[in-house]
Amino acid sequence: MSGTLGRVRADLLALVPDLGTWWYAVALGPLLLAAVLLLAAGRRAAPPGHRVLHRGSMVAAGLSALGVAGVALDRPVLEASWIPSLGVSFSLRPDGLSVPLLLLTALAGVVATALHLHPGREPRPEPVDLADTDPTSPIPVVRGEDVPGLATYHACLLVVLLGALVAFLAGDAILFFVGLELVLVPMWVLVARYGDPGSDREGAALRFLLVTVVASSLVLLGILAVATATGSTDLALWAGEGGASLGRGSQLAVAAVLLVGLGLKTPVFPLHTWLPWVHATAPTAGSVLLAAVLLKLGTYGMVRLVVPVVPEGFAAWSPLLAGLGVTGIVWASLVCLVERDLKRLIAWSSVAHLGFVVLGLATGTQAGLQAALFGNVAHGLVSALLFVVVGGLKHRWGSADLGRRRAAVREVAPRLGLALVLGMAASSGLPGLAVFWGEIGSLLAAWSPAADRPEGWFRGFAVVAALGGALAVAYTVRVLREVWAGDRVEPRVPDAVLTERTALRLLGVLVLVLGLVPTLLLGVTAPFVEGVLGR
Amino acid sequence: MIRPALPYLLAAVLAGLGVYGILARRHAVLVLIGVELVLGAAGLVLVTVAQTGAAGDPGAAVLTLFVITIAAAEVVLALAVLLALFRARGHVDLHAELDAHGEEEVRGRA
Amino acid sequence: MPDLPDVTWSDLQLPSLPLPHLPAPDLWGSPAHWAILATLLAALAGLGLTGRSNRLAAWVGVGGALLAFLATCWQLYTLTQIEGARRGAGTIGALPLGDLDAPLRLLVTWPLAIVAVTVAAVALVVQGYARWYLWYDPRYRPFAATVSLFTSAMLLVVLSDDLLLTLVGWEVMGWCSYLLVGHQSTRSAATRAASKALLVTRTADVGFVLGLLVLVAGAGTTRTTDVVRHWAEAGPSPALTAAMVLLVVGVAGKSALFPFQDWLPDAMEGPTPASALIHAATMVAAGTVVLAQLFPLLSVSGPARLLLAVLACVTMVGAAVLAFAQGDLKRLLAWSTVSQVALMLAVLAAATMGTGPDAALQHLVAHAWFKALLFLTTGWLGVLVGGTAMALMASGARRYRVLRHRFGWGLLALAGVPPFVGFFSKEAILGTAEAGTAATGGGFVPVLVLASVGATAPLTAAYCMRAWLVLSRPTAAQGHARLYEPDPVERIDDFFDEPQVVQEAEGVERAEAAISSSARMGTSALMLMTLFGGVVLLLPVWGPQAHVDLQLMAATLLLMVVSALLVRLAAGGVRTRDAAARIPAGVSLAAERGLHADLAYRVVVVTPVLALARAVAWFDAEVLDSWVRGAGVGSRLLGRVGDLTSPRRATPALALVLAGMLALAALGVVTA
Amino acid sequence: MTLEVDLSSVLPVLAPLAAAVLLLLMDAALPGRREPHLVVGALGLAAGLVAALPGLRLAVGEARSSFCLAGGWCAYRADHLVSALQVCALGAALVVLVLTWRDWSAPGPGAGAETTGRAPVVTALLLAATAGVVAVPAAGDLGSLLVALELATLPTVALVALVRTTWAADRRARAVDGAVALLTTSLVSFGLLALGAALWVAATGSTRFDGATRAEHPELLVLAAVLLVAGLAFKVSAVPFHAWTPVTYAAAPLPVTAYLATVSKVAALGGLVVVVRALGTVEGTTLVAVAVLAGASMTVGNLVALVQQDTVRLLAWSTVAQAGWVLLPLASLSAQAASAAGSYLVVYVTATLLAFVVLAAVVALGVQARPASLEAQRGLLRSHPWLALPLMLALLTLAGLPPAVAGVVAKVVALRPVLGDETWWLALVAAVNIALGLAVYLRWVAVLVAPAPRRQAGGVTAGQGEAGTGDQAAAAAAPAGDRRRVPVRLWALTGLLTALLVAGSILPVGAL
Repeated sequence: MSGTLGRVRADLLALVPDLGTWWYAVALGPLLLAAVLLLAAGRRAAPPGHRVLHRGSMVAAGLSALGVAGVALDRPVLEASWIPSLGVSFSLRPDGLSVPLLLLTALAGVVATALHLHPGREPRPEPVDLADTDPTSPIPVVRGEDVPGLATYHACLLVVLLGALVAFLAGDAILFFVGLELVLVPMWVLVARYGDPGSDREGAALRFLLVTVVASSLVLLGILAVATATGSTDLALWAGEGGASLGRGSQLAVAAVLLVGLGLKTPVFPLHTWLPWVHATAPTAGSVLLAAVLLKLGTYGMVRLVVPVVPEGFAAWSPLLAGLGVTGIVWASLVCLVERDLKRLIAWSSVAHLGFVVLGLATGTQAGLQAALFGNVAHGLVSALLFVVVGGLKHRWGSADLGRRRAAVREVAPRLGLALVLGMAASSGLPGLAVFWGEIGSLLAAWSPAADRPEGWFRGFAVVAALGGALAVAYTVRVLREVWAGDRVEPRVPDAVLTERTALRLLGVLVLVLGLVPTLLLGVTAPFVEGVLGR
Repeated sequence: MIRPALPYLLAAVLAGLGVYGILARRHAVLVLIGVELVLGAAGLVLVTVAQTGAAGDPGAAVLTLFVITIAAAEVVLALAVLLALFRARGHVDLHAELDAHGEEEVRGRA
Repeated sequence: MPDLPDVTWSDLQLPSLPLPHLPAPDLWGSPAHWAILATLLAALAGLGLTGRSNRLAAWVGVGGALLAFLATCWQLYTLTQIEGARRGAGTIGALPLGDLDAPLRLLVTWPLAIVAVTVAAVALVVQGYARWYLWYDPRYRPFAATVSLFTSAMLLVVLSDDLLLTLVGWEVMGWCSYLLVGHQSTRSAATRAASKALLVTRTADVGFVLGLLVLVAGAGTTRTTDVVRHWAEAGPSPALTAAMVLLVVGVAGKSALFPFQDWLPDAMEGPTPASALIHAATMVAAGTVVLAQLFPLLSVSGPARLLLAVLACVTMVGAAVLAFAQGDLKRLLAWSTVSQVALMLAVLAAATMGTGPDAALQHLVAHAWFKALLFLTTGWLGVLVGGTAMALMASGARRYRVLRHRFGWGLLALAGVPPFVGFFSKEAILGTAEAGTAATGGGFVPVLVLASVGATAPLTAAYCMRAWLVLSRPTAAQGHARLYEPDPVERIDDFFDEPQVVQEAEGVERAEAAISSSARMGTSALMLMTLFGGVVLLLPVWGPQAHVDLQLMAATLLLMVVSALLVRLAAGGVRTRDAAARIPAGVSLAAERGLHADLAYRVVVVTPVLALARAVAWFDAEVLDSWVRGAGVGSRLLGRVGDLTSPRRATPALALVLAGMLALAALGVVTA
Repeated sequence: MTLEVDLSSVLPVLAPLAAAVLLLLMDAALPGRREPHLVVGALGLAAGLVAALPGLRLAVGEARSSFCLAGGWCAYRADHLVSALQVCALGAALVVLVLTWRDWSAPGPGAGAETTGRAPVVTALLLAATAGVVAVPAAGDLGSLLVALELATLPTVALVALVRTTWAADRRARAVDGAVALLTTSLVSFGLLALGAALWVAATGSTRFDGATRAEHPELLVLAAVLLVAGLAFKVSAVPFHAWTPVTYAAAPLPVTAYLATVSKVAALGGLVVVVRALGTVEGTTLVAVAVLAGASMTVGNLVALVQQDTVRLLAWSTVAQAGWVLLPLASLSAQAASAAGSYLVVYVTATLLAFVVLAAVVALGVQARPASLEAQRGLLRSHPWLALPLMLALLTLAGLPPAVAGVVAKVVALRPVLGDETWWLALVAAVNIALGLAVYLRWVAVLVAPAPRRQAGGVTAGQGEAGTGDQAAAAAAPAGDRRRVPVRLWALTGLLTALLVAGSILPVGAL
């Protein structure tokens, strides 16, 4: 059985052309090219119609997804001297840690570019009559339409993808940092210009930008401290040294700075307040990218820059980190029980999921790290799925306020309803769907953490986290009761259109597959984890 | 060979006087004189150092000449600018508002 | 009193007759794989591929269940061919979790194989029945798919040899119960009941998960057999006790033991096939299966057994009493389920390593058959008379002769009257409990269990009698009974086509009075099993067993007869022949509301949690976030101040320069 | 004692001076002409630039020196870093000259009847100041340092004051105000500088910066160093010596402002580098003063820039903040730190020049009253994308955010020495200031990308010399409403500087 599968896999792989480092051209080139073209097109007096722009950026994202797949298969290594005077090299070096995130980014890119952008309109008027059936409320447009600045919007999406891919591919700390920063400005434009006009979108965008810039500045400090200590910016070399060239004090300081910075990006509990607002304001595609890509940069940075590089410092901070992660789980889940805005609620739930990820990281065991990496990807898929659904609903409803009585989604938009149930079930940790394995793995690891971690504390954290799991089910049930179930069919909203259906199918199938066969992903990350913690 | 303490003390007094003049005087020319006093103090220190032989090279004495020359040049330019100021504003009062534009801009905002 | 002969169970057991060696076709995987995968794929296909066609969905659902049933039967045969009658199988391969071993394997042993057959059989019947029952339901497809998924999850729990897989099946069942109970999501009652079911069970599952964590962390592996071996060798320890206590809490939630009992009666809001599935073979019984798998650990940790015994006994007796007072037949059956499941768990608490847990599994099997039969028949009658309230059900068994035997045998089996299957399983339970008493020399737990089982038997008999009296009330007495002329129920022989009756002008009422041959066949099969299922319980494959104390047997039978007679007396003179009518209204009302457990849940759990949530949300918005907001505002304010105070005159600027110089000089000299 | 003179190596300084003298003579020969003088000035600067270029190829340790004594000490010593600074200064001066070309070559009132030849004077002043700037980093002893520094400072005061006679009276008065602010500060700073020099001599007993500075009294030496730094810091407009910056920047003509913001800084940094290098050879001396200056400058500068409404003032305060960044590496006295500061300065100068050039172009469009105000540039990306994009690039470079990788690398370079010796407090201050600075520049960028407002035609009201430059006054003279074109020279400069920044973003040079 497995033998035949292996043979089939081998035959398929044999079909893949061996482009070597040219895969990078396929992966990154289209994004850059299309972004530039779109920007130029947007500058023209009469920009092309939405079909052209939409298809163009979808094609670019698709091509780069192909390239990323090729990179994931071949894993070519590209080394080129970039800033000789600083010893910085332009090196792209995918490994077991980055490949899943690369694929996730490519997928998120396809999904994000596929979704239609709609001009933000004022919330639909609250129906007056008690039955809440107001036939006058217009049925919102859910197909593609011409939006001012659409070209710039797609260009920003593609640049975000480009930056994320560079960051995930980078084998050099400075290059990683450049990628990390490259995503900021386009994301800022996305939120500030295409966000929900109902809320203060400039404010949200500025908040996002400043918080993340403070974060990346701290990351830069940490990177430079390690770079000056080791005399190199090669990440592989850092991981190899394992902090040998830093004293304990320096390790503590560097780990603290890096963890605070990356914790802001992830976000970890007390530093999370920017996330719900930005998520609630950003356009749907922006939320998808934010949840599936940008937040991943934070966790990826922790695994890349902290765990192997300053192990002693990380071990020293990990109890605090785990405590904050667990607090975040319960905290966010509790807020979800009373949150009024659906999109904010989903954002909160991702704070909870990332709490599990951080908990797994902090345990310092292979099981914990595996679970964290799995949970990372799983959260990316699930929250992308949920944001596609919820963003669509918000556009259809005119607002995501749960306080207003609406038509039951199961009645009027069964496809969206199914996707919503799937996503919420997954996000509440239903086994057989992706998130479960990350969460249970984190719990298992937290119950028996690494030798240098305080076992008692971590067991307490595990108990609290388990309670958080129950709370997750509670808010899931709440959402389904208020949005999905019910007998009202007015005001009517259209069901998912083709692009949404495609995106939801893609994400849903992946959530299911990863949930049923977690070894697919765990097998990819296992060698890396072995290499990091096997020592 | 005189003791260096006295000249240093005198230099300190000069510098202090100069600073006082700079801070206390409204009239630009008097402020200018304050600056000259400070420069004088510097020159005095230099000469003293040169004389007490603390310096191995004659540079110290030469430096004094440099300072004096530059001070002269400065005074020329300063007087020219002050003349222009007097033409433009009718006074050479350094307590006067220099940045009215910015002031009203700030007021307009606040 | 004459000295009765001492009969041991093995005396009753059938001789193991040698089976012929069939040529086994070389299939991929093991029957366990087939059973689980068939239903799982049926679920996925039912959701994904059937498009809008109910017919295709029905084929898929029933086909999956049928395949699973055949696979489990085949599995029985393979077990007879294997030495030691244990068959393991891998699934998706071990999880690479570093030093933590997670093989994710399956394992089949005899008792569990029989349980699996039962589950598959009940699922098959339910699928066929649902096709008829939900004929006009626009949401039949998701329902069928969910039932398939539910079956698959239960089979996984039964066959898993890995605590993680057990957890998977366990949680999936919880979610499926949510979807099934809330099937009619337009009715707020259904949605509420579904949410309640999921929340209560999931809350209790926290204990389950933590228990698993402790076990796994101690053993370093998630493989059940290794976990059991490790802890059994380690002997009793605080960690083991804690783990088992937590597990018991989780089981109590799923199996609706006190104090989690209240979700189960509410779950009656779901369609009857769903209730049959949930109550008979799957969810509520899962706890029994898991504890049976971990029995060696349970038996050595006293506190866990004590907890389990107390909860189970309280629930057993209390639920039986409440069942008697219900005004709705479905709710009566629901409470009886609570009571019967508590019975299974109680015997687990009472059993010793000597007797083994098999009595619980036997009762599980028996209960699956007669309870499924009762539910399906009740649903059938409910469709006919338009409701399941006792008043509507009155004299149903008289009006529709076809239901008479189904109800009668089911209730007899439930009451445990020989020769019905319930009798054997209850005897096994009594024997096991008594053996436990003997083994522990009158330990508290077995005695408690024995006593409460003894007390439950007559109570069960009582409410069965009550139900039967109401159902079989003569119709001639009532005028309104003339509305329904007792004509024979028509049959639909076309299996999957819409009944012809619908096109006739008779209207929906008569059409619904018809039942498809498949559903009828299924109930008939169940009926037969309630009668002859005792044979299965007497197969020689069940583990070590206890003596059968004939005195005890006689005593219980006597008690049952007495209570039945009492009920008959009480029923006399009541128009509906409903003995419960003697109960004061207040009491029966409270009983129907489950003694207001809802209120307790709300006060104890819901309200505090929500209050905490509001507090947290406020704190987050007003305190945590204020720092970030303050940073923005503060920097602008500082900037404004700096702008206003930056010198615009020459002299202040010079003063600033000199002051700065002084400060720097001082700093420099100090730090030099 | 013999003094060996190597003219070729001094040429970067001599060429501008010679040009200045030449064009003064020309003015005497043929008065009333303007273009030739400017051409000569430009040629002089170009010659100096070309002469400084070979210094870039110097390896570590070797230098082009002149006025050397037998002992090996030289009064003029230009190594790789110094040559780079010289190239930067000369190039920037050249850019400024081209920027101000039309202003200076324009006739006075009565169309050329202006008898006082302004063009030769200002050009000569520009050349002289540039020569001073070029000489400062190469200074080998206190004397040449002081002379070069004042040569670099005093002409700029005159440049600020000498505005066109065609401007409105109050506008010219404001220019004089700006000159006074600069003058007074520079006078006092020179006083401090002289005192510092005296104390230095008293402490070390020598006026020369030959490799081995011996200190009999370290405290005295540090005090002297602090005074020298304080004297130099006003020129880099570091807090608290910055008070003149907003006043003068807002008052001076735009090109002169650009000159002050770029070329003068080179002189200041050059002086600081000289002092720091001299101190670096002394054991156990630290300059916390520089660290404090850096931290204070970037914080105050960014905070105040956050609330500015006028782009020129915003740039003024941003130069204050950037001064902090330039000083940042110097907090750790080392050769690496000096070159790091130099590298950051180069990037800063390029970006700031680009910003000023685009600003000049916008002003030249003169579509609104006070075109230098932030509001006037709303929606520039829509109306003039090819002006807005370079401006955005420049601002992002200053903010240090991709896609302007050059800025990121500059920040990296500037931060490295600080983290090298792990002065975390300063590093954290810098980190916070990255965010603050981003807020500052993105405020501007946001205005640029924002949808354009309704343009009221004829928003230009003549005569009120509100706006910052002479071009604006000329714009006021133009009939209202017509879209005037951006001069070709501005396009050329924009293209050149943008190309530099883009190249630096694709292949960053890193540290010099």
